[in-house]
Amino acid sequence: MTGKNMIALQDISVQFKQRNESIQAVQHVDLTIAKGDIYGIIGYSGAGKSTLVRVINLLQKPSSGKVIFGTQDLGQLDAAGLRKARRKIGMIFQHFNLMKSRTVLGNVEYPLLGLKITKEARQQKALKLLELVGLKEYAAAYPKQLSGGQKQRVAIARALANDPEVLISDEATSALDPKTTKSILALLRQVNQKLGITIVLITHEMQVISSICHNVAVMDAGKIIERGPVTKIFARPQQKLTADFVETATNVKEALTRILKQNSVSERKLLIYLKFIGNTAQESIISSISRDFNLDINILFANIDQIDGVNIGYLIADFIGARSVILTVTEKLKAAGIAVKILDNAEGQVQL
Amino acid sequence: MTGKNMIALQDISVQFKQRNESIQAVQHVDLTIAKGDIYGIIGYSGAGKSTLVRVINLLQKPSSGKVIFGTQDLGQLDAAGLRKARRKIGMIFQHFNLMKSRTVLGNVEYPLLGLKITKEARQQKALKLLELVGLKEYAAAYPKQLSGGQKQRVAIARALANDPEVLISDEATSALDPKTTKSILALLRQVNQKLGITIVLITHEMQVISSICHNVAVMDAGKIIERGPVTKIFARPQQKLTADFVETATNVKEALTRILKQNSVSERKLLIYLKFIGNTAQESIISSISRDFNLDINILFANIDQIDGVNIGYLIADFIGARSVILTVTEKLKAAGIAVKILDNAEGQVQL
Amino acid sequence: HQVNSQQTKSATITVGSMGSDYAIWQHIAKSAEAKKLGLKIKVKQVTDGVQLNKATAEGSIDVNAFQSWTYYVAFNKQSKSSKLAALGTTYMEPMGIYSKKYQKVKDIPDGATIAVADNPSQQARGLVLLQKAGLIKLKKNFDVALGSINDIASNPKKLKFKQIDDTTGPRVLHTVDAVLISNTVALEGHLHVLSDSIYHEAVDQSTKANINILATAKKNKNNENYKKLVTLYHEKSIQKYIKDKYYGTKVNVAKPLSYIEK
Amino acid sequence: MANLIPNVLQMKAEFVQAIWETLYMTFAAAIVAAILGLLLGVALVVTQAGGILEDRLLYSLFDKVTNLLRSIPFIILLAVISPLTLFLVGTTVGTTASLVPLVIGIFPFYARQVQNALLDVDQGVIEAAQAMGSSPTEIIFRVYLREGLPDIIRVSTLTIISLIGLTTMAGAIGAGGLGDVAISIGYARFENDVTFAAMIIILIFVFTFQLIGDRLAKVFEH
Amino acid sequence: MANLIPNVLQMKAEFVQAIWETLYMTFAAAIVAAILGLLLGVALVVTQAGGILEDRLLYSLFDKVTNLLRSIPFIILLAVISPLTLFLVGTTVGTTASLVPLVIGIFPFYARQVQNALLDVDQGVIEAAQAMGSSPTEIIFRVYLREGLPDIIRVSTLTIISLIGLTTMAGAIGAGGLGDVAISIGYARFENDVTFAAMIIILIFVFTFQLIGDRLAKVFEH
Ligand SMILES: Nc1ncnc2c1ncn2[C@@H]1O[C@H](COP(=O)(O)OP(=O)(O)OP(=O)(O)O)[C@@H](O)[C@H]1O
Ligand SMILES: Nc1ncnc2c1ncn2[C@@H]1O[C@H](COP(=O)(O)OP(=O)(O)OP(=O)(O)O)[C@@H](O)[C@H]1O
Ligand SMILES: [Mg+2]
Ligand SMILES: [Mg+2]
Repeated sequence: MTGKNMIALQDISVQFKQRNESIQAVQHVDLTIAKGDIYGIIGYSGAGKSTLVRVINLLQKPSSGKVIFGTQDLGQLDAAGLRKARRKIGMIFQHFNLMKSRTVLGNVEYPLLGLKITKEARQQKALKLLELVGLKEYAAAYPKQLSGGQKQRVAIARALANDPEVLISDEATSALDPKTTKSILALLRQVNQKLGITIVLITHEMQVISSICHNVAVMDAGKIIERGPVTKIFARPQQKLTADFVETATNVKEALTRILKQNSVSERKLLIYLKFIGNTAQESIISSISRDFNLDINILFANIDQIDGVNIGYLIADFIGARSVILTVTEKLKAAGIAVKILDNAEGQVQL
Repeated sequence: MTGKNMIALQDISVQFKQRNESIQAVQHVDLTIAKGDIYGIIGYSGAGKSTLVRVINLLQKPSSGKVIFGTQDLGQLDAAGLRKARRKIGMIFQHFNLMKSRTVLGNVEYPLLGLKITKEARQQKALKLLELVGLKEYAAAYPKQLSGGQKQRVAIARALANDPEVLISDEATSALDPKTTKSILALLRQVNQKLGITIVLITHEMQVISSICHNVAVMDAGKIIERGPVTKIFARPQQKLTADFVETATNVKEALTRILKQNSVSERKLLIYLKFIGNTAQESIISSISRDFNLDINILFANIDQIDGVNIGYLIADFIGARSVILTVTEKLKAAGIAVKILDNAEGQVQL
Repeated sequence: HQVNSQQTKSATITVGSMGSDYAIWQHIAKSAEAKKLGLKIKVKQVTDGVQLNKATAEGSIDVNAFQSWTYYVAFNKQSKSSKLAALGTTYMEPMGIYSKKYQKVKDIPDGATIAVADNPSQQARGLVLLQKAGLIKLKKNFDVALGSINDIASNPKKLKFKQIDDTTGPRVLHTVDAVLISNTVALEGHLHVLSDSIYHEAVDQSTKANINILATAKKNKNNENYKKLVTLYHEKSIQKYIKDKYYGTKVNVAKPLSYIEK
Repeated sequence: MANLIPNVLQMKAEFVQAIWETLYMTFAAAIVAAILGLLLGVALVVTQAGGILEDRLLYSLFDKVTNLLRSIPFIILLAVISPLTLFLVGTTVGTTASLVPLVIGIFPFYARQVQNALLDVDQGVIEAAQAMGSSPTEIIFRVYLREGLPDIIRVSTLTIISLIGLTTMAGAIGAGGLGDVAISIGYARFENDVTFAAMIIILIFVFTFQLIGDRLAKVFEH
Repeated sequence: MANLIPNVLQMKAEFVQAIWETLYMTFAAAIVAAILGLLLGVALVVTQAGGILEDRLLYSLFDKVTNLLRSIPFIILLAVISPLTLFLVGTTVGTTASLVPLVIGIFPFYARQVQNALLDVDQGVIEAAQAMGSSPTEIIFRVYLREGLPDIIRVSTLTIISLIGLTTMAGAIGAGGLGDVAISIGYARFENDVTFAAMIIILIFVFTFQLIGDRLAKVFEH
């Protein structure tokens, strides 16, 4: 992140009129995306994500608000100027949107057709891009002959043909299976790192956010209800909706419900939920406390992983030992910056 | 599982003829599904999963092989007999396949239209089913007005209208977001437990298998390459493809690649990969060994959860202490039935 | 100078026609007599009479040969801008009342269905013939060019009329009680007016308005080459051909136009 | 008024009759053609490759017959169909006689349109119905015709407008109607106001059918 | 042979000429109608709601004009269009003169078909082209017409077959052609073999066009 702004949406609202009613698809959204960032936008269906990103290149004219791209106010440009600006913003879609009448090469060449370069130069460039996405040998194939993941790679190559500064991905992996999704995300990460392209990425899957984004905005009913660095959002979601998304990515809540149902009560046992963020996870907490305090720690659920370079861990475990000792330990853990919650056995929801 | 067979596919092959070539979509598949089971079929796109399950109710006539449903050989039935048998096999689809010209109630009533019952009785039954899937208040709505998850609930209610013995779900959750997927899977689990309906479930997401199925078959290029109880498959995948699926569900391989890249070599440190299955996970291994052997165990990655009632855990940790002690510990762990692998620091792939 | 241009133009004369007339003019075009007169004739079939007259009036067709005097008069009366001029008479042919069911006009029962042409001059002519046969009475001021079934004064037999495209006359013959068919059409349908009709027009002074003519655009009224067509039509060998081919139903009329006009 | 349309005013009765004749031809032919067209259209859909009663031979037969009938120009049909007309309605002239060529001229066209409309019915829904044990007849009536209804209404509108066009040619065999008034009175007698008035009435019919069709289609589109 | 088709054999020259006339009318009218129809069809697609050059007023105008022209029965068009014909081709009768009513009779129909074909072009692809900075002209030529090509070929086949049907009526204004042979010779003279032979040739044309169209559409459908 260089700190320089690539995109700034200022007080954007979008209203759709349908028959009698009008829908506020986007409501007073401010959003600034720094150059070189990978910025995720997450939200359930109908939240207004697509509408919002379509505002970035004015495919959707906002009812009010300003779109600043680099230093240009896109709303002030004439048609030709806007088209020129759009070439700097590549876009990939859920359903690929390739032209079935053109070969893979032809599709990647498409954005270059208007330019004053020779056919050879154009094909050369398209081939280089196909090489980048690993599909050089499919140049002469038609989209119909490709798998979903391959089609999306072609779409990415096409979006890169104009040497864009920004790449917008609208649910580009939602139609793909998990394995293909990973390979597409890896390609996007590579594009971001090698070519320095800013990426705006829409999804409804938190796994996608956690595996590639630096920053994330959570949308609900046309508004951004929470935003910030991915690690922070994962660690301390402020909104219920955000917490829901985090939970589906970590399985914590589901595990908790199950464990609470199965757990047996005992004098010498306490069910404890721990959440570590950052370096604390590296410090062998479990082993050191079990050794130092002579506790048995029985791990019932654990999810410890790295998100955007930061370790984040969730752990549910039975601490077995004298109750007083266990309570001392929890204090010690809290002091070390770990979130600790003692779970009593009451059936039903426990707010984490 | 009662042990009684509900469905038996015997040496099923399906061949499609297209222009000049012919495609072997399913090749010599034998598959037995017990009454009351939830049986998952997983495989990548084009593996032949849909073709195989469409053989179960003879929507797809097999080129060769027998389909035994309960005690009937479906291939021997006449058209009317087959239709009667089909009513005992409910089916739900990825794209819901609701009739847009009928209300929600009308859709659920549809399978009952041919029966000799009064209109009231029919509507009563449909309403009861809508209640079961939690959509009673939407009875008069049209499918267009529903969200994806709601549509799938209507489809489930419709599939249950004939009091089927088997419910086939062909990627019923693939078009839904993760949260909705969970609620649909919970509904299927409920249908299985409350109504005792056998479920055959196709998916390409291992998470779906792990969260609901008892048994699973892995398909590749028209063949079942591996099958068995879900826990067993998760614990000890025999085929590369199966291992791949398990990995996408657990993130182990990705984490490993990252850790190997970041790991620093040291005399007193050994990077170790552990896999626990079943009760071993319950035995506070980590805490007891760190205590007994005075080791620091620094957990870098953990994924410990329950699959189909059995604990399965993956753990990557730095064991810090005297090398000889660590090696003793690993032996002790192995003796306790835990898979242990000492990871040397060689860059690149480590076969788990 | 003007003669010159007329001569160059005389190279080819386009004659527009239809039905049996079309066949006759095709024969004439190929005849030795035409060559002798130095006429090159091209024949074109146009089955819509109005279009044929319009095309003639504005010059797309040089001369047309299909209409009766009454049709010509009606056209000139109704058409505001483009007018025609008659070049000369050709023949007269009787219209007939045909029936498959009845041998005589008086056999036609009450309430019978009669098919008449849907184009004005043929319809008017047919109605006059029906009056002559004693089946109906027409209004006093009946227009022989444009009169229609609305101008019937009395219809004692309560005959029903069906208006049809006159070329389909022979086709509907066996499904209605009687059909009025002009001879041009009847010949096409292999009907012989003198033997097959149950009643037909007399070819005399009283029906002279039905004489067929050659017509051209008003401005070409005096074109010598066009006038030669009239002469050509009445050549002996041509007449023999027509007589043989059409059993003498096309009665040759070689009279000056003044004969009809008065 | 009398200056603008002198002839039309004198012909009120003819116009009323012509309107009736046109409406009679249109509706009577439409009803018969609708039945035949629906039958043939459904037959085409269910017998074609992947259809619920797939039958290559039958499909190829239906398909060929449809193409054949569609290729016969109406004006020729009007001319050559008369033996059949005679057999069916006992006469070859008049409004009723025109129904035979009208029906034959329009129903193969309608069948094709119905086929296209039914092909748009979601294949998945058909499969779901099969999986629920519906018989072919049930699928035709409860799924195809019901799910396809808005589209069927749309193609019916289109077809009825084409049919009005055909009725204007039926004057040749004595069927009367507005087309005949426009041509054999308005045109042949140079009464341009009559032609114009007849055309306006035809246009009103066309736009009315279009409007009703659009409305109906919307009602059934949930 | 001579017994079966006695009249046809005597009329070889007429048939050859009629075939040329029909082909001339069909192709010449098709070329002009194709240009006009493509223009109007594209105009309808781009100006309609959600189109790349959305313009309610223009769309409503194009739409109304198309409907209006489509509602005029061809037989009436043939009768009343002659002043325009005279203005455009200098004559009102003959094969060339028939091109004017043929074009006017068919191009609005073609425009509608083109519109439908282009509406089937994936909206997402259009949006992608817009996102890539393509101008409306580029989108029309590089996306709509190219992606829609197989469908455009299909509707062109359909249209050319309808056009052949129209040419059979053009005999009324002296255009000749197979329809005229079938009717004014075959039908009027009870020479059934002539009618039959003319119809067979028309059918051969129809099936040939259908075959070529199907093949071409397949070639361009990747
Ligand atoms: N062109 C349009 N006309 C009317 N309403 C629209 C239009 N586009 C979107 N909407 C409405 O605006 C709201 C936001 O839609 P949007 O497509 O931006 O949501 P989304 O977050 O992208 O959802 P999804 O995950 O389903 O793609 C929805 O209520 C939608 O119905
Ligand atoms: N009707 C058909 N005609 C020809 N080939 C077919 C047909 N149906 C399926 N196939 C082919 O059979 C193979 C198996 O297809 P199938 O739909 O069963 O796969 P799948 O595992 O369900 O894939 P997906 O996850 O994409 O649904 C594929 O190669 C497919 O192309
Ligand atoms: Mg969206
Ligand atoms: Mg499938």
